[in-house]
Amino acid sequence: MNTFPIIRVITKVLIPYILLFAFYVQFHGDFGPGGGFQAGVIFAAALILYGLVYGLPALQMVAPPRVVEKLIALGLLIYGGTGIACMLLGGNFLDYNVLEHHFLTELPAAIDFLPGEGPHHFLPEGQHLGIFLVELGVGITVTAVMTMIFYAFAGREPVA
Amino acid sequence: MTMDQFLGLYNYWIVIFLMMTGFYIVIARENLIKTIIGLNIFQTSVFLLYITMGKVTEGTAPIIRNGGGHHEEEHGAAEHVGHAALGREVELGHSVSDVSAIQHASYLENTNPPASPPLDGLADATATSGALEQNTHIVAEYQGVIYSNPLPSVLMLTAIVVGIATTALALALIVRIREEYGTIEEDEIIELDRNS
Amino acid sequence: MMNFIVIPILLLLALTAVTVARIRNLWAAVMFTGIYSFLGASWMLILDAPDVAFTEAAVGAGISTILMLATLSLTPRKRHQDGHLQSDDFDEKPRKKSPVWPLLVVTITGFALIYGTFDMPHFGSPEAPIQVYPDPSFISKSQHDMHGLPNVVTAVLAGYRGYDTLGETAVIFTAGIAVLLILRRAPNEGLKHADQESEVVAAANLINQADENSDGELTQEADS
Amino acid sequence: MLVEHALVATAVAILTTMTLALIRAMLGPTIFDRVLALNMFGTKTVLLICVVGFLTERTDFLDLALLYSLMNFIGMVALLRFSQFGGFGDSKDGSPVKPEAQG
Repeated sequence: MNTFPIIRVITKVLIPYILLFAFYVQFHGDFGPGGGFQAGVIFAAALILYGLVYGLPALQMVAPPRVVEKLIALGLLIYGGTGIACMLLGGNFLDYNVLEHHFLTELPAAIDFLPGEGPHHFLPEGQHLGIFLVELGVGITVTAVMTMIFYAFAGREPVA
Repeated sequence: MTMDQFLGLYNYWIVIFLMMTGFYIVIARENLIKTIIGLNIFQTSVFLLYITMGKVTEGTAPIIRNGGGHHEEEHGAAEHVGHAALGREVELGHSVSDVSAIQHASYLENTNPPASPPLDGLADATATSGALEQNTHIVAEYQGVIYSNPLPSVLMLTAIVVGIATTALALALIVRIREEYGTIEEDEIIELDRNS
Repeated sequence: MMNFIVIPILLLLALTAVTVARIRNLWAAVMFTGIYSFLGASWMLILDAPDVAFTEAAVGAGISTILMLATLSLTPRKRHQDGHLQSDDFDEKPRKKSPVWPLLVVTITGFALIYGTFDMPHFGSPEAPIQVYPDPSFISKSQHDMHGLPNVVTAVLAGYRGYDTLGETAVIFTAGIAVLLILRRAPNEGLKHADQESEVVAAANLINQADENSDGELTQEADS
Repeated sequence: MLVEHALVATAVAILTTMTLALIRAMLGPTIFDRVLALNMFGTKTVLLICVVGFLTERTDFLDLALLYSLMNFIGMVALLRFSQFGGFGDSKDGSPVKPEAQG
């Protein structure tokens, strides 16, 4: 695609915004439309766009397959790990209620430098924290799976 | 066939038409990629069928309008959100100024007098849902706003992503078939199998 | 009022679906599948399912199109010697058998389904079973349980149905692994064929690379 | 009420344009007709989403319009790249493996 400067420039300008949008969808998914699935797909789409325009080797330098294939498992692990953590804290599997008042929200007043009524003002807890973690896991898995599938297809040598 | 029936059912008919188009592609076409495309169309029409069933007249999307993660409200006012404002039998069709007179019947059999719900965004929904006066006791309603059913959305959300994953798997198999047989036409593949 | 918007969208959807069924060029069929996804997602938005519309637009019009095109580039009818591809390399083979039987099957099935819809609750009816069971107050309940999380879809997806979503994530994980297992190794590596036959294939491939003549026929002979 | 009527009229006009674009995409003799028609169709979908958002008074769904335009762009790049180079694979230096005949 070296002969198409307009597409190259536009892509380069656009990709940060697509990634930002993916993060927005991921972390704002509890409040508006969106969530882990959608964010993962959008994030992967941004990576794939980079691969389409700048070539597969360039993309594989940004997101090495060796790393991405580990992320596939990591996402599922975060999801399952949230459930296990809930069990360790005394609840049932994926019972987020036990995540209420976790250690970050119980910070002593001495290091409570954030405005508002303490750090808990900003930190998710309970159901919010559980859903946040679970969606994060889903997002990571979906991103990694979609990217790896693109690698598998685009990296395939055509046969006669 | 009455007009009422047509207006009530034409959504389903279009969905069935789309479904049958996908079905036709699957059974009539011999190109494997085309078959997958037909399967995708079929799949999407099933999503549409589910989503159609979840819609309520005059309802809005199941994302709470005045929500937004107000933390103080959660902790300070969780009680009244949880108990007082859970009215199900709301006499809609009142004018906006009558909102405080809306009669709440808490599903928790809580006989406390209702705290007045936030007024923003209540106005238009209350005004537009007059048509539902007889039926309001059963729809999913919260703070005077009617919401469509979120359950079909949830089911279809996961189904879409699983669908793309399985589609990718099918496409990978097609690539392998092309490499082994040299064709992706079903009849040629069967022919090659028969001759081997 | 909304019908003025919904009915044209539905007609466009039907038109696109029929076009996909009729068109022989697979490139164009993939393109129309993207259009179909966009239209379907627009309708989902009107039907109060913005989350699903979000997913459908991202998946159907973005990733799905790219994957189909990637598959298409690996499966042309035949690859010419100099590597050039013509646009008709991605056409379906002209069909010989008549479409009467499939049409008949599809029509009968379709009418059976339409007959079934006469018993269905009308569109948007608040008395439909889906609106009554389970207890429709669960939107309010979720507001209570989730401390005011506005998106009920997310609440149900990750909260109430957390096990289900874990399963779905596992399905995606498994599908991804399966695709990698299928496509990662080189085309002729690890075949379970008789050794001689695969050697013949390899030899034919070597000849093809040197030979200027039609390679497709040679490979096919070697395969069969 | 007047605003609502105006929005519905806008939506109907957009849908008419979408229909015309779809017909062009169906008839389109060359690839470029189809690609242009598809691009226009995607843009009109974005507009339709905005109009529907205002009509149903859920303007927080304008996120969706953003997503649609992004996906339209990505899909368009993929389609054009495919029609130009016939594949997504690349050689090491980043240049396409197979130049494609025009058509």
